[in-house]
Parts: sequence; C-alpha cells; structure tokens
Amino acid sequence: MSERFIYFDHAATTPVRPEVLEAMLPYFDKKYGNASSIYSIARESRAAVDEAREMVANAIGAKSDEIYFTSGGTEADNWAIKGIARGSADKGKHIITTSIEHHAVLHTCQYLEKEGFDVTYLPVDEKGLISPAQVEEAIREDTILISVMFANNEIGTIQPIEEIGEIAKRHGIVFHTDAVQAVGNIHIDVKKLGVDLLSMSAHKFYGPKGVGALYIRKGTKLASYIHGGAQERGKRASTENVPGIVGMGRAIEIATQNMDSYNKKLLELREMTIDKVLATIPYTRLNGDRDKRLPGNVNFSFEFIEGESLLLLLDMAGIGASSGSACTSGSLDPSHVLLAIGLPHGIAHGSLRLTFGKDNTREDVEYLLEVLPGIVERLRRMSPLYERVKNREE
Amino acid sequence: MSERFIYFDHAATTPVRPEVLEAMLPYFDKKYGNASSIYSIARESRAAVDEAREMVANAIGAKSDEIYFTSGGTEADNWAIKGIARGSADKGKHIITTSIEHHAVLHTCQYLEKEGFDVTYLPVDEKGLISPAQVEEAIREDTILISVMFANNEIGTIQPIEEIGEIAKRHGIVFHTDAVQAVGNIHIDVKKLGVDLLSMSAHKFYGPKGVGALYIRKGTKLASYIHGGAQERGKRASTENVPGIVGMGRAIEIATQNMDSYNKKLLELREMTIDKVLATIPYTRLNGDRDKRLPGNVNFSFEFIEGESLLLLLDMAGIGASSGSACTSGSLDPSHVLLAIGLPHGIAHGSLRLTFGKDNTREDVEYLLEVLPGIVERLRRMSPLYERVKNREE
Amino acid sequence: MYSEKVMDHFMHPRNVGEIENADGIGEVGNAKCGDIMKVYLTIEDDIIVDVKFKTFGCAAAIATSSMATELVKGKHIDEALTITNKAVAQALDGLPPIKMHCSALAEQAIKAAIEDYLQKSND
Amino acid sequence: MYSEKVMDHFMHPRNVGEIENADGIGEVGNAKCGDIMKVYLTIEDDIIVDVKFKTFGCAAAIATSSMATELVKGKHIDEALTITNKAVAQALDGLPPIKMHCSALAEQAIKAAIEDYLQKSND
Ligand SMILES: Cc1ncc(COP(=O)(O)O)c(C=O)c1O
Ligand SMILES: Cc1ncc(COP(=O)(O)O)c(C=O)c1O
Repeated sequence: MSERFIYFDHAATTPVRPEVLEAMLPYFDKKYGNASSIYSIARESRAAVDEAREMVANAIGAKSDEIYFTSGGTEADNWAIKGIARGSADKGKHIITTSIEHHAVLHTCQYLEKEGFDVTYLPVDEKGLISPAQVEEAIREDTILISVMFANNEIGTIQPIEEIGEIAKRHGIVFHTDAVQAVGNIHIDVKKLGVDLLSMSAHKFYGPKGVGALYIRKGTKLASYIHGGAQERGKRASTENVPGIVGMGRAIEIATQNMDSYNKKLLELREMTIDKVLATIPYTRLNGDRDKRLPGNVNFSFEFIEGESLLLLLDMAGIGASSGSACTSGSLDPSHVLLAIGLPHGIAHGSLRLTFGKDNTREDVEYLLEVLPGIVERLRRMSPLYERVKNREE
Repeated sequence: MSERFIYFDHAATTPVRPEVLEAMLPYFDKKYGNASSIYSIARESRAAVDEAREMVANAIGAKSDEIYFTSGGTEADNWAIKGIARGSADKGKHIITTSIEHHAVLHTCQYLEKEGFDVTYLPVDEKGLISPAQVEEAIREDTILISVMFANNEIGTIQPIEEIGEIAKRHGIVFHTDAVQAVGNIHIDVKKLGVDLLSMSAHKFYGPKGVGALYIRKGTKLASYIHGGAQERGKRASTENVPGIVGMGRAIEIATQNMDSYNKKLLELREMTIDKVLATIPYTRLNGDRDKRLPGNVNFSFEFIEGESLLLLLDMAGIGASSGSACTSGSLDPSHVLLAIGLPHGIAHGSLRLTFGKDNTREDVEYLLEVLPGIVERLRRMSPLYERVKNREE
Repeated sequence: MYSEKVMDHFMHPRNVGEIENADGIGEVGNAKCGDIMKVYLTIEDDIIVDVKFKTFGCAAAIATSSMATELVKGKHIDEALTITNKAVAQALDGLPPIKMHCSALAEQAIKAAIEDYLQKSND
Repeated sequence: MYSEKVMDHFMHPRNVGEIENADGIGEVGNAKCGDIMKVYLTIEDDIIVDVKFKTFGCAAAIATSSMATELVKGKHIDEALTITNKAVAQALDGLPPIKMHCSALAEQAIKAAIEDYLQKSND
C-alpha cells in the first residue's frame, strides 16, 4: 500500500473545506436551536439559514425565496420531477429527458412510467451531447416537463441548457435541470438559462453531504414532496439541518469567489492528462466531448480490461478514482452513460473516470501518468481479449 | 436580556453531544470518501456507516439490515406511510391514525386523502390517550395501515403501542409508529412491540439534525420513496450523509447507555415543576396524562394569556421554551393536539411546553419557578379576559 | 423576527389599563383567533385626552395596541379615525407578514371605541 | 469489501499465462457481462500437471481464477471436476454476495477445459 493518497474522484464527493467546517461547527453544539422556535438561539439558527439561502441564491443568480433546501441532489431531483408530474396530471403525462441522466432522474422517471406516465429518453451523440432540435422534436401536446442534466457526472459533457430553456419557454413547458455536477463548479445564472427548476448538492463543491437545494423559479407551481411541518415556507417539512445548510451556503460562496482560478488549474490538469494518456497508452479512447466538458473531468476507456480491477490497482498505488458513477457500484451493468454514447459493453466495462479538485497538483498527475500505463499493461497481460489482439497483430 | 440561558425545549431539538461531534468530525474533511466508492477512504466511510447502522439496530432490538437511514423523522414518516399506501392500493385504501399525530404524519395522511385514500383520525381522551379497543373497532376490510405515534411531542403522552401492535398483527395489517420523541429517550424493543415500521430522528437525542432512520421489519414490503442510486441496499438513494449517520449511531449508543439515570433525573425535574406550578399559579391546567408521559415533558395551559407573548417574556428572562410544536410556529392556529384533548381555543393559545434535558438542573427549574408566576401575572394583567374574571370574582 | 420597536412596545407597552367611566369602549377579536383587544377612551370636545387598552394576544398584538393608542392620544376623533393599520405597522418599523392582521385589530378596536362614543353622545 | 485472501490472489495471481499446445483449453463468459476466463491445461495420465489462465474481469474474477487453478493443479481430472464454485469462494475466505457469480466462472472454465481435453483424447 502506498504512503500517499491522491484523490481524483471529486465528482463522487469532495472533502468539506476547513472554512466551511468552521462555519458549521457552532451550529452543532452551541447555536443548536431549532430554526422554527422563538427564543434567542433559535433566532440565530433562523438567521443563519436565511443567510445561507441568500448565498446559494446569489451564486446562481436567483432570489433567495426561490431556494429550498433539501437532503441532497437526489431529493431535489425526485421533488422536481414527481412534483411536476403529480401536479400536472390534468395537462398531460409526457416527460422528456435524456438517456444519460443520473439515476436520481432516470429511476424517478422509470418509477413514474409505472404510474402511467410516458417518458421519452432522448439519445445522445457519440460525445454525449443532445441537440436543442432533438428536444423540440420530442415535444408533444401532452408534454409537461423537460428534464435535461446540466453536466454529466461520468463523462463531464455540458449540455446546451440555455437553448433548451428557450424552447421550453416557447412551448410553455416546465424545464428542470439536474445541475448537481455544475453548481459550484462552473458559472450558472438562472436568469439567463430559462430553467424553472434546478437541483444542486453541497458535497460536490466542498460542502457537507446530506444537504442540497432545489431552485424553484417564482411562479412555478410545484407540489410538496416531503409533507409535515411548515419549514421552507411550507414547501419542505422537517427540522432544518442548520449546520448542513450553513455549510452549503459558505461552500457555494467560496466556490463562486474562486471559480475562475480554480477552473484554470483544473483545465491544465485535465488537458495534460488527456494528452499524455492518449499518447502513451494504446487502445485508449477519451469519452465525452473534448471541449464542452467540465474543467475537472476526464474519462477514458482502456480496451481489454475491466474497471474495478483497474481501480483497485490504482488504490494500491495510492490513487482514488472511479469507473462510472459511484452510485452504480451496487450494479453489475456497465454505465448506462457509456452505453448511450455507443461504447460496446466490453469497452464500457474498462472505463476510468478521473475528476480533479482543489488540492490536486501537477505532481499528482505526473505520478498518475507514471503508474497508470504499467497498471493497464499488467491487467491487459492477464486478459484473454488482449491476447487475441496481440496474436492478430503478430 | 438575561445573562444565563436555560434551555427547556429538548423536544424541539437537542445540542449535539461533544462525544458525538468528535465521532463525526473526521468524516467531514479527512475520511470524506463516498461510501459507495471503492478506494481506501471510501471503504472507511462504508465501514463507519455499517457500524452506525448496527448501533441504531442494537438500541431498538432490531437487526442491522432492518435499519434504513433517512434525512430525518419527517422523511421516515412520509416514506413509511406513502410507501405502504402506494404499495397496497390493490388491498385497500383505508388508513387508521390518530388526531394527535405530528404534522409529518398528519399532513402526509391528508395528502393521501386527496389522492383518494380514506383516513380515520381516531379521537383521543382528555389525557391524549387512545385505547387499543378504539383501534380495533376502526379496522375495516380494506384497512392497509395503522399509524399511531409512540409518544406525543407536545403533551408527552405515551400510547399503548404493544397492545395496538398485537391487534394489528392479529388482523394482518401493517403497523407504523412515529417514535421520534421516544427513541433515545425511553426503552424500545421492536421485537416486543410488534411494529413493522418505526420512525426516528437523531436530533431528538443529542445527535445531529438532518438525519433519521426508518426501521423496516424484515418481510415488510415497502416501496422506495427517494429514487436514484443503489444506496441503503437500493431502498433509499442519495450519497450517504456519512458524518450525520456516524453521529446518529454514536448518539443512540450513548443515549441507551445513560437512559436510566437520565430519566431518573428528568422525572424529578418534571414532578417538581408540575407540583410547584399547579400550586402557585391559579387558572392553570396540566395537559396530558400525569403518568403515561415522557419523563422530560410538562405542558401547561395558563388561562387568559397567549403563548407567544409568554415565550418571548421567558426568553427575555433567559429561558427557551415552546408553545405547542415548534413546527407549527408558521401557523396561526393553536395546536391541533391541545384542541384534540378538548381545550377551548382560547386556552389552547395559552399553552407552555417545557421539555427537560441532560444539562438541566434543579437550580434551572427553581429559577423558572421564580420568574414564571410573575410573567404569567404580568400578561394576565394586560388581558381583557382576565379582567372579566376578576370583575366576576369581586 | 420582530423589530426593536415592536419588542420595545411589547416589553414596555404604553397605556395599558382600564378607564373607569370611559366615554368610549371598543372590543374586537375573539379568543378563538388568539387575539382580543379592548380600548377605553376619554374624550373631551372630540379630542382623545386619554386612552387605555387591554390585549390578549401575541407580541405583535400587544405592541400594535400600544403603538395605536400612542398614535391617537391627543388627536381629534376625526383624525384618529383615519389612522390605518399600515400606519401602525410602519410606526413600529414593520411587522412580519404573518402578523399584519394584528395591526388591523388595533385599528378596528379604536374605531369601535370611537363609534361607541359617538353613539353614546347621540343618545 | 474483499477478504485479504482475495486481495492477495488479485494482486499476485498464481498461474497467469498461456500454455502453448495445451491439452485442454476452456473459455467462458463474454465481454458483455464484464467477465471472461480462459484456462489452459497440460494433462498427463489424466492428472493436471500444469494450468494457466487469462481473465478479463473484476478483482473477484481474477482472484477466483487464480484460486481455482491452484486448487486443480496436480489433481486427477475426475477430482478437478468435483470442485465447486462454493469451494473456490470458501478457499478465498468468501466473496461479497454480489460477486458470487465470478466463482462460477472459474468452475465453468475449468470444466470446459477438461471437456476440451476429453474430446480431443476421443478424437
Ligand atoms: C448529476 C448528479 N445528479 C444527482 C446526484 C445525486 O446527488 P446526491 O448524492 O447529493 O443525492 C449526483 C451525485 O451523486 C449527480 O452527480
Ligand atoms: C413526533 C415527531 N414526529 C416527527 C418529527 C419530525 O422529525 P424531523 O424534524 O427530524 O423531520 C418530530 C419533530 O420534529 C416529532 O416530534
């Protein structure tokens, strides 16, 4: 086992920043009041929640009463999609989404299909992009919702959200975007985008796990999803997770301040990795669009080998990475995203996602570039698929 | 404003214990791995989540694969009730609950009524108790769920859950109990109780806000509520809130260890408060059952005055308390629980809930007993209702 | 939640009490809603020379009662009748939206007391 | 997740490679499932005197390949045919439930290789 540990899996989750943890700490044991109560420490909790709401709103160009805190990105996705579906049953039962959404959107849509909704899963091109024209063509009389993710969690592809937003608005259809991978990582302004609902999750930008938010554009009618007390202006019940919410606010504030310099660095690491890996390891492809992609994301497929073995050997070398979405590790199927961009199963199994973050350095990437070719080669030498290719070559 | 602050609102929320916070801390910034990932720090997260699950299971006599973590008590209630409702539509559409449930249950049931379910809200007696016979009488051919809270959050009344569990089992009906106020505060053993589903929330027993759990007895078929990734064995999606879950585990472990001595102390404070307040403040009644009540709960109604004014004056004197559920503060109606036990509106408005906790002392209660009579008298002297009574008396 | 002015008038309400043989008495609200305000006026030459109140209600109800009585004291009844609940709330540096109905209570109670006076004078 | 033994056999797999002119070759699985195992046997007097494998798959697939080849080496083919996937998993101190199918792969590949040998001998 290696001495050092280099984390290249920031799309799965990020560590809480020291400044964020510091902001959260008083709300665990000192300012522990229930934000809905009336006495002094409770009013401090209320004020802290309001301030965090303001910070989240500012970061995406929203008003603070358009922000509703949730338990994470998944709940925000469930709420947005099921809330519109249940509230628009009289208008229609058709939903448009894509085949590369996160499971939080995909499984929610599949659940609604069982309830009698009709869902169009738009195919993507070989880079993982959908076109606004595709969306427009899919619109029907009874379409009630368009849900297209902002940036893909596996291959990092960034979709033309603004153009899709225009189409949605023109047709008067509610538009949701799962922006969990985008918020806190790239600039977002909901005023420009024309989205009505937007999901976010704090642990993707150095905030805590277990807290997220849904942006609900003023005027968008959305049924509640978690019923109970009057928290979040009656729209999302449960005692406010004050430390979590405070952490999300502080994290998004810092992320927004640092975004340009942060992304400059990530871009450098990304380009360096792509160039070197493609140059040194044969039978390798880059998945996703080369340019329309998150600054910190690279995703390769190494033919003839399987991802889990690759991850374990990288872990032994002190590198934490991912093969497809972390959430899918419970499954045996290769990533639905890689299949959707047209990869054959065998190649989809051999994918590696590296997602860079604030503490990664050029040295980290150099170390990766040092060990990765050997690890790939080692697994290939064990692989009967590689043997065939080699035999053919000879 | 007073120098000291005495917290008498432990039913609303509790501070995180130092030992609990300490257990949580590494999982924010050091062991920050996504519990679903594969590399070393992620495996540590997974192990920590599994250990916490074991602790929660042990505390209530369950097996660890019967515990599913949620974002709090409200989500657990929503999940249990809607999950059974949606999954049993072919069997029937009748639900039995009580008129004094927390809003997390009540509003969920009201929501289901709009969807076509038929809900019986059992009335309670003047102490806030329901009888097993009432439950049995309410059962119909098409009853699919009985949901009765373990202990009431306002008046502290503890229901005959074991007896109701027997009836539910005899009739083959799924039985849910909202035990948010009970777990971590009084002994619970699901093996004895015959409940199929049980909701809990960590911040009610010195754990963090924003994390709870649902106990699902093995063999109980419950549809998922939050769809997405494969977390919680495919039943509850979203990146695990590792620090929160770790905190819940540690908090319930400590609560269970300390329960007997803790409750002995709370009982003393409770009895002392009840005796003295009833003896010194006229036109006062104790709400709820004198004996079948949570050790730390007292709830009074002071005639002729209104609760918010009372709370603000207590806050000025450095005492944090509540008037009905903290969650209802967004509403203008008096507590539905106090109305259900037969209080007229005017008197329900003038209620005071004091809920004691681990750091409260006899001195704290003595201070309360010193200031409370004066505050009540001050408000009464301003009240036109009191004037009438006084005039009648003269 | 509340402005400093609201808290000041709640903690130190002006004009609390009753007036024996008041020229006008108004009572509005009911216990069901959780707010009752009773106003007593002493009126000389249609000028409100003294005013007292009793209120059952929340902090906002008590503070608006206190402020409203301050605003009408010394005023001609015609002028007093023009004082709106908005003016009362503004004089308190605002109220939380959910509490705005409390300021209506004060306006109504004063109107009721003046009407009571006018009716009595007509008798 | 994995036992130490699994990790050991994954990190240091025994018997990796090919055998030129093997007496029996078996290949099972397919790339779609993410697991392929190919086994080469050298057999003398129905005794497996040498065995090599190549595997495309996860750590469990590699480790079970390694362990299964260890278990059959030196054994009579009749005995080798009785080795079950459970035995392979047990020899590795267990596998996560979701990975149990990988041990089936190893069992099947060895069976296929022995059958290949038997068929060739019959020719
Ligand atoms: C695109 C996307 N959507 C939704 C989610 C779910 O977020 P969370 O795990 O916070 O519920 C994730 C990450 O897990 C994601 O990457
Ligand atoms: C009886 C009861 N049920 C449910 C809840 C909701 O729990 P949470 O606020 O953690 O969602 C509470 C407390 O708020 C409660 O007291």
